[in-house]
Order: sequence, then C-alpha cells, then structure tokens
Amino acid sequence: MELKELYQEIILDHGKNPRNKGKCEGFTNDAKAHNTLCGDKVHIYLKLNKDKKIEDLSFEGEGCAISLASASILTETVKGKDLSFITRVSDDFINMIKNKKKITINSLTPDQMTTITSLSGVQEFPMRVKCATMAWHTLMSAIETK
Amino acid sequence: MELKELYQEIILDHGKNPRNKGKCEGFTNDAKAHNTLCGDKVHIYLKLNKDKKIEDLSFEGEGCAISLASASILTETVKGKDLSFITRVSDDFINMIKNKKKITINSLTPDQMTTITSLSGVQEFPMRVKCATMAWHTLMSAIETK
Amino acid sequence: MEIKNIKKEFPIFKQKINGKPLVYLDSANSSQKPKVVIDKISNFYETEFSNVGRSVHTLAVKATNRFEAVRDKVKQYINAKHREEIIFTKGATEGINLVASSFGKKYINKGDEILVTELEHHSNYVPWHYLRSEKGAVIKFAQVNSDGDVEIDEIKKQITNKTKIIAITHISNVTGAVLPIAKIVDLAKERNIPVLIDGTQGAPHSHIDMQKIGCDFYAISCHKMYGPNGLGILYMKKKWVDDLPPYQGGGGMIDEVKQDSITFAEEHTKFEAGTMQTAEVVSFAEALNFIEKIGIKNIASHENEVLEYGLEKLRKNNSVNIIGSPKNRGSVLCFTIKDIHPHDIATILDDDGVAIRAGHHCCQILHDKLGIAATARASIGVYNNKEDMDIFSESIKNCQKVFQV
Amino acid sequence: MEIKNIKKEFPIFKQKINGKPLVYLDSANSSQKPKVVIDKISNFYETEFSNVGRSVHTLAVKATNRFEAVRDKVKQYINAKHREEIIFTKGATEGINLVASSFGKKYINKGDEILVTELEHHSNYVPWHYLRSEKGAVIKFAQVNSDGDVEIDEIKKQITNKTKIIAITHISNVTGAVLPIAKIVDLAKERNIPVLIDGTQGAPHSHIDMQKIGCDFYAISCHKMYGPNGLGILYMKKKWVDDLPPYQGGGGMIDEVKQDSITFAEEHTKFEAGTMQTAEVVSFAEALNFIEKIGIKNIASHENEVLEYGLEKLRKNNSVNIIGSPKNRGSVLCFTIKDIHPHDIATILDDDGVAIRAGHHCCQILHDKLGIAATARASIGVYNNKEDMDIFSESIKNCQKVFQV
Ligand SMILES: Cc1ncc(COP(=O)(O)O)c(C=O)c1O
Ligand SMILES: Cc1ncc(COP(=O)(O)O)c(C=O)c1O
Repeated sequence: MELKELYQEIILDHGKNPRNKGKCEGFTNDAKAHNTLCGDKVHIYLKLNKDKKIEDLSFEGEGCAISLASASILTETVKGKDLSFITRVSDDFINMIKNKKKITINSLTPDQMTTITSLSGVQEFPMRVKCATMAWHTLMSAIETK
Repeated sequence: MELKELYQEIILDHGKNPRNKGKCEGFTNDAKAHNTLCGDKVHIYLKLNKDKKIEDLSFEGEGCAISLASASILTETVKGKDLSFITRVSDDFINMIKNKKKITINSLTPDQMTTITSLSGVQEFPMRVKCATMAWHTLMSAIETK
Repeated sequence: MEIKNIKKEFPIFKQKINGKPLVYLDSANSSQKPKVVIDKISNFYETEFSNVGRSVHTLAVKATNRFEAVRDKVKQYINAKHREEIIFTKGATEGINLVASSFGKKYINKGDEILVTELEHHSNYVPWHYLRSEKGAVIKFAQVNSDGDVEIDEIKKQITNKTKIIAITHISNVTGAVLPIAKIVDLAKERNIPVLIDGTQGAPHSHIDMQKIGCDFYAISCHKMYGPNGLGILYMKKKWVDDLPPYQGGGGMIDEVKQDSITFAEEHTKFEAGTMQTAEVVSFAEALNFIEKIGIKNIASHENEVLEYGLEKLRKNNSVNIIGSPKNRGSVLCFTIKDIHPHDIATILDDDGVAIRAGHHCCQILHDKLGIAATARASIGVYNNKEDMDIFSESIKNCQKVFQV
Repeated sequence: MEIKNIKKEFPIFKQKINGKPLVYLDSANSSQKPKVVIDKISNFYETEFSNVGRSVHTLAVKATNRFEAVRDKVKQYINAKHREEIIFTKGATEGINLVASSFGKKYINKGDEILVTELEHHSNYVPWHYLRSEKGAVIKFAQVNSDGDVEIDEIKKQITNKTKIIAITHISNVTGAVLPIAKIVDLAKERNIPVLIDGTQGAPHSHIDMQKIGCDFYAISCHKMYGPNGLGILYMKKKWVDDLPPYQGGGGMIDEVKQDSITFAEEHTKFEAGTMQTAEVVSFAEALNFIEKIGIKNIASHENEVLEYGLEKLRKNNSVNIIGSPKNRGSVLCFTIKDIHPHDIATILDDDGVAIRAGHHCCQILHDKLGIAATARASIGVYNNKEDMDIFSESIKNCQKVFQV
C-alpha cells in the first residue's frame, strides 16, 4: 500500500522529532523558502569553514511530516561534509524524488542510504514533491549566499 | 422569401434617395446617435414651433439601407405633426419592429401606412432592429433637448 | 429534482478514486458540474457557436440572443433592477479587481480608508492593497472574534469619516461565518459608504437578492455554482455603472475611437472588453436552471444538515480541533488534527477517496490571527450526503492510525 | 489529417443555415471548434475536473498536471525559452491590457511615447490610451500606406528617443497585411525598445517562433485558433516576467500576505490571479494538437490558396472594391460593394448561408483613414475551400440583384 510507503516509520520519526532544529551558533550562511500553496516554510542555517566543509547546520521550519522529515534528514546527511559531496547527494536526492532515479553516490553509509531513500515514496505523490525537495533547494541557495 | 420582405421596393427607394437629408434651416432641436456595432450614425434636426408642432425636420446620417430608409420615412411621417401624434406613431413604430405589434394609430393616410409598414420585415432580423429604430429613438431625444 | 439522487446528475461521481467512491469535499474550491451544464457547452459549440455582438449572420444572432438572455436570467436570479447591472467577468477575482481599479481611480485618494475584514480571501485584499501602495490609501481590518465571526459592532467601530468603501465577504471560506451583510449595508448607507460583497462563497449556498442586500457591488464565481470555469459575474448598481470609468480597454467597450480621443460605450458594455466567454455564459444558464429546479433554499438546508451531521461526528473526536464556531455557518468546515499537518491529512484522506483541501485557503491574514499556518478544509456541495460524512470521519481516524496519534 | 475532408471534424457544419450549407467566413472574429476540442472539454469536466494548483487530492493533482502540461506544450509550440514565459489570460485583449498596465506602471511617464500603427485593433490601442489619459504619455501612429501595409521605414521614422514601447499587430484584421514583425523587432532592439506583438490574427495562420521573432510580448486569443472561448495566452520574455509588477490581485499570485504588506509570487504565477480556466486550458492542448497534425504551414498555404481564389473571383466583379493590397495577405478579405452598405451585404449573404462580418471590425482609426464607415469582411479558416468561395461570390451577385445595382 502506497500510503505506508509514503509515511514510513523513519519519516514519521523525523517529522515528529526533527534533528538539528533551531538556529545553529555562528552560522555563516542561511536561506529560506516558502511553499505558497500549503504554507510550508523552511529556513536553513549553516556554518561553512575554510575547507568548504559544512561544520554545522540546522533548520527552522513549519510544515507537513514530509517537509520536516526531509529537512531533518538533510541536516543529518550533510553535516560535516564538503561541498562536492553535498552537491552530489542533493542532485541525487532531487533526482530520486522528481525523476524516480536511484541514488548513485556511493559514499553514504548503509544507514544514511536507508534514511535518505525512505523519502522515495514521495515519487508517487506529485503534489508532495515540493514538500520533499524544498529543503534541499534551500540548502543550495544557502551555500550560494555569503 | 423573407429577404424580399426586408428589402422592399419602398425601402430601397428611401435608402437610395433619402428624403429630407441635410441640416434644415433654423432648427431648434437636434440629437445624434451612433450604433457602435456597425458604425451607423444618425443626426436629426428639427424646428419646433410655438404650437409644439414640428414645422420642419431633416437628418444627416450614414448607414445601411434599413437605417437610412427608416430615417427618411420618419421625416416624411412626422413633418408638420404635433408632439402627441409623434409620440404615438413613434411608439407604434418601435412596437412594430421590436414586438411584432400592429400599427394602431388611425390618423395615418393609406400611403403613410404602406410606407411605414414597409419596414415591418425587420421583425424577422433581430440584428437589424437597431438599424430601424435608431432614428426614431433619436427623434425623441431631439424633442427632449432644448 | 430530488437531492437524494443528485449525485447521478454529476458524471464525475461515476469514477473511483484509488478504488474507492469519490467523496468530493472541495466545493468551496470549485464545484463539480452537472451533466446539463457540460452538455450545454458541447451542444453550443457543436450547433450554435459564434462570437457574440459583432456580426449579423444567423449564428451570430442566435449566439448573441442566447448570451444576452443569460444576462436577463442572472438579473432575475439575483433580483437586480436593471440588466445592465450584470457584468460578465473572468471570476470573482476579476470582479473585485474591476471595482478596486475603477472605483479607486475615481474615488480613492491618499489617506482614504478602505475597510475590509480579517476574514477576507486574498482576492478581496490584494486589489485594495494596490490602492494602498499606489495611492497611499489605508486599509483597515475589522477583527474577527474568537468564534470566527465579524460582528456588526466591530464594523461600526472601524468606520470613520475617511472610509470610502467597505469590502467584505458574504461567507468566510475558512470559518464558514455568514456575515450580516444586509445590516452592514444599512449601516454603511447611513454614512453614504458603498459596499462591495465578495459573494464567492455566498452565492452558491444562499438566496441572494440584490434588493434585500442593498449592496453596491456583489462578486460571484460561476465555477463554484455548478457552472463553467473562466466566468464570473459582477453585480454593479446602476448608479456606479453610469458613473465609474471603464476597466480593461479593447473591442466592444468603446463608442468612438479617434487618434487623439476615445469615448466609451454605456451600460455593462463599458466593462466588457474583448471577446466574451460565450460558451461559458450560455452554459451558466443551465447551472442556474439546475439550482432553480432544486431550489437554493433546499440546497442550503440540505447542505446544512450534512454539515451539522459531519460537525457532530468530528466534535466527538478529541484529537480534532474545529476552526471557528460562527453563529451561522456556511458549508465550510475547517479543522486541524493534533500532531498531524493538514497537508498530510489531505494526502491520507485522498487515499480513502476523500477530496479535501489543506493550506491557508488564500486567507493568510486569518491564519496568522489564528496562529496556525495551515488548516484542513472540508466543504460541502449539493451532491454531498451523510454517508460522505461517515466516510470522511472514518478517514480522519485512519490519519490518526497512520500517524499513530 | 487531410485538409480536403476537414469540415467533417467540425460539428457545426452538420447544420443548415436558412436551408443552405453553412459557409463560415467569420473566423477572424472567432473560429469554429473541432470535435476533439469540444469532446475534451466535456470529457475533462466529466472525469477529471478539479481546481488546479490548490489542493493535493487525486483529482486536483491530475488536473494540475494536465494544466501545467499545456503550459509546456504552448512553450514548445511557440518556441519560448522558458515555461514561465507563458501566461494564461482571458484573451488577447487581457494580455495587452496586462502589459500596458504592468509595463506602464513601471516605465511610462509623462511625455513618453508609445508607438502603434493605424492598423491596430481597439484592443491594441485603448489600453495604451489609458496611459495617455492617466500619465500624459503620447501615442504615435505609424501610418498605413495606400496598399494597407505599414512599412518598416514608416516605423523607423516614428521612433524617437522618447519611444518606450512599440505595440503592433502581426496581421491586420482588416487589410490582412502581414507586418514585417521580425524586422521591426530588430530595429527596436538596436534602440533597446521592447516590442509587443498583437498576435491575435497572426497565431492562427502562421508559424510563430518567439526566438525568430524576438519580441518581448506576444498576445494570442485561443478562440481564434480552434480553441475554447475565454482563454488567451500572453508570451512574456523572462526578463519582463521577472521585472514587471503583477497585474490583477487575488489568490495564487502572492508569496506572503500580511496586514501591512504583501509580497508576490514569482514567474508566470505573479500574473495569474484567481481561479484559472482549467477546462479551457486543458482543451486548448487539443486545438494545438489539431493544428500540429495538419501542420500550420499546410494550413497557411491552404488558406492562402482559397483566399487567392476568392480574391480572383471578386476582382472580376466591377462593383466590388477590395480593401488593401498588401504585399503579404493574411486570411482576411475586406471589401465594399458600390451602393450597398456592408450591413446589408452581410444580411443578404446570410440568407445564402454565408456568414461574414460587417462594420469597422474594431478598427475605427483605420476606417477613418480609409474614409469608409464600414466594410464587409470575409475571413478564412482551415475548413474553408474553393467551393465556399464560389458560393460567396455568387451570393455577392445576389446582393447586387436585390439592390438592383
Ligand atoms: C487584430 C486583433 N487584435 C485583438 C483582438 C482582440 O481579441 P479578443 O477579443 O479575443 O481579446 C482581435 C479580435 O477581435 C483582433 O482581430
Ligand atoms: C471567499 C472567496 N473570495 C474570492 C475567491 C476567488 O474566486 P475566484 O478564484 O473564482 O476568482 C474565492 C475562491 O477561491 C473565495 O473563496
């Protein structure tokens, strides 16, 4: 049943107990987005260090389980990573949701892989695609600001 | 055949050789109208005397055979008449065209009757009703101005 | 026509959604269309189509007569005094924009006040906002009370001698509050302030009589009244039709056009630029016939019964929070469920074939006031029944199951 | 699909007019609709209807996807660069009003010049007139020459360094002149002047490619392209989509709405306030499919052949005066007959089943210039053929008989 695919245990957990919520200390970049259709909001804060690594990041947001889980999973996935990894994983993620593609990046741990693919059920719910991708697009905007 | 009803000999004649065309001398009242749909225009000039009779009247106008004939026939019908006659004949005429009613006024000569009812074919051509009635409405406006 | 069997008149209900019967609870968004309306559109295009008011050939004459007959029909339906008070628009949104633009141009200056309520749909706020940002007008908001109503005293309080127009909704598309519009109009008349009613939610669910309401403008969306997309009606009192400048410019609304000057047509024509939505207008007559056959009062009381039944069910569910408890409720039911976002509710309900809407329903100001970013909304049409409410309330329990709350 | 048998695709031709086959020569006014388009409308309302872009239930998702797919289809059809350059409007008239209003607000000030031509339809003049009367802008008219053409040199002559925008028709709906729009755009680009093309008559009869034309705005009426009533398309170059302020205010076009401020959505959304014409948009895709199946170039050359054949016949009639002899003629043929008013011509032709239009065709300025109050117009669509032209030209002789001229 598709609905169970969409609302998997992992997603419900991240939706209810989002990780890295709030405004992280000493952030260097931030960006926000707003889904005018449903009112979902996300604001991402991150601390880029000299090596172009995300030393710390966090988010503030309101929204549905999918959008909160997506933001929460995002923060877990990219924390401590460098920009080239982040770009790849973010592309992969968006491709998975939008174009039903497989995740190709191979530097994810099995755990991370399970977590990130838990969102793949969104593929079947076109009106929810934006809920899942918004945080990831916002991450990229945050990186581009300075 | 309805078309022949519409374009009777009398109408074609009045359309081609409209009577009382131009601006009559010493006019006391005038009014004009414009059918924006087809560009028909009419301008009626009249000279009201103290007895509330139309001593003289004329019209300027551009338009289709129906509208020119109607204006021409109008001038012939009401010239020299008093306002109460004019109001009645005008109501009758508009009622004939719009509501397919008979002419009820009994002070018309048989000739005038034939002439005025020559326009009754317009009843069957709803888009042409305005062509036939415009001059008559304008006559009433002209009388109301001073 | 019997309401009991009315679903049969709507072809959409023949299909299944996710294998389940469609329970359509999104009529405040747009209503479904009865077969008579759909058939009229095809029939018109197939046998009578022509552009109206511009040519004199047979098809054009027929189409024009049909089209103009609908104006008469609408006039009679809403009890307007004159046919030229009926202006065809693209929708309620365009109707309100038309008034804000034409009225604003002539009568709104810096410092003038426009009075709206916190219940307004963006369509009845953004057009006035333009006058604020372009002309320095002031927008005042009559506050919503804790029941989700706007009281007449609150309106009274907000009126000043700078108030140039009052623009209020007939029925809120969120709290369902039915505003006392006739009383508000009376109040406004004492001070010579014109009133615009956003009748988008009012017209499909209540008997509307322009003489009884007495308002200056009343905007309608036909697609929420079982009519076609892309059509609205703006009722505008004769004195304003004669007085206000035109809106969009184009064919059909002019009198004389020269290289250095233009004069405009009179009556409704002045506000109807360009080719009109002929098929839409013609088919809307069938929507009105449909409503008349059942009777708008019967529709309203049926909808009310269904709504009350649904409300009763939801009230028994402790996790459900119903938004607003207005004195009179139109056929709208907004709610939230503890710990489940409305967006998720809508997705889970859809899986059960239940179509609702989630979001701010184009009422951000009201949602801000409520302190909620989004709500779920079930809205009722003539085709809904108690069974629909049973399925709906079961489906809500299903949400709680999925989310384990 | 074969043009030879194409009348069969249009249900309207099944009927008789005054006992005679319908010869429809009023396509420049509005085209008839093929069965595929009509069926799509009913089918959509019967099985898929929902409001778009607002709800997340199955019907809404399907409808939204269909709707947005049409935007992509239009983008591809007119070869726009970005899908957000496609704005759905009520018609060409609304499209031009939108540009005049939004562009005018930001860029037109007192003394600024707007360059149009004497060929323009009121839709491409009245909206600019508003800027003249409200802002003190100046409207300049590029003159039409004795052939009914507007030459590129005439445009060049009228451009000054105060020219802020050029707004010209693609094909005249009276003389049929096809203007050298790509060259005019090149000329304008040298001076950084944006160009709006009124493509109402251009789009149904020619291959339109936004990259080749290079214009900033191109306005289309779908009902003249075998599509439904009540729908238009405005192509707007991305830079203007991003730059210009919104037009009508309402649902769907906002970003954030507060009591003291509003921010607007981006892309095409900013210009699409209120509920969209979902069924109309969805069915317009079928109109484009229909055109593509035949090929717009085949349509154009077929229409041209029919037109030339008709022109040839009329030229042989000494009482007939053909309006204009442009270098390239679109599918429009305006004429007068000595001593018979166009209005009478239209009535008599109608009696023979021939539907034409008479009047000034919303081009009073051009008619003033021609010194004629009204003309008769036959305009061609894909469904016309040489036989139609035979009947048409015989019917003209009938006019002469009735009028004994
Ligand atoms: C050249 C031209 N421009 C604009 C228009 C206006 O189009 P619409 O009435 O569909 O908005 C027309 C058609 O009437 C036209 O022929
Ligand atoms: C209260 C209210 N006003 C205005 C509107 C706008 O109507 P439309 O989008 O049909 O123009 C709506 C519907 O969305 C509404 O519910």
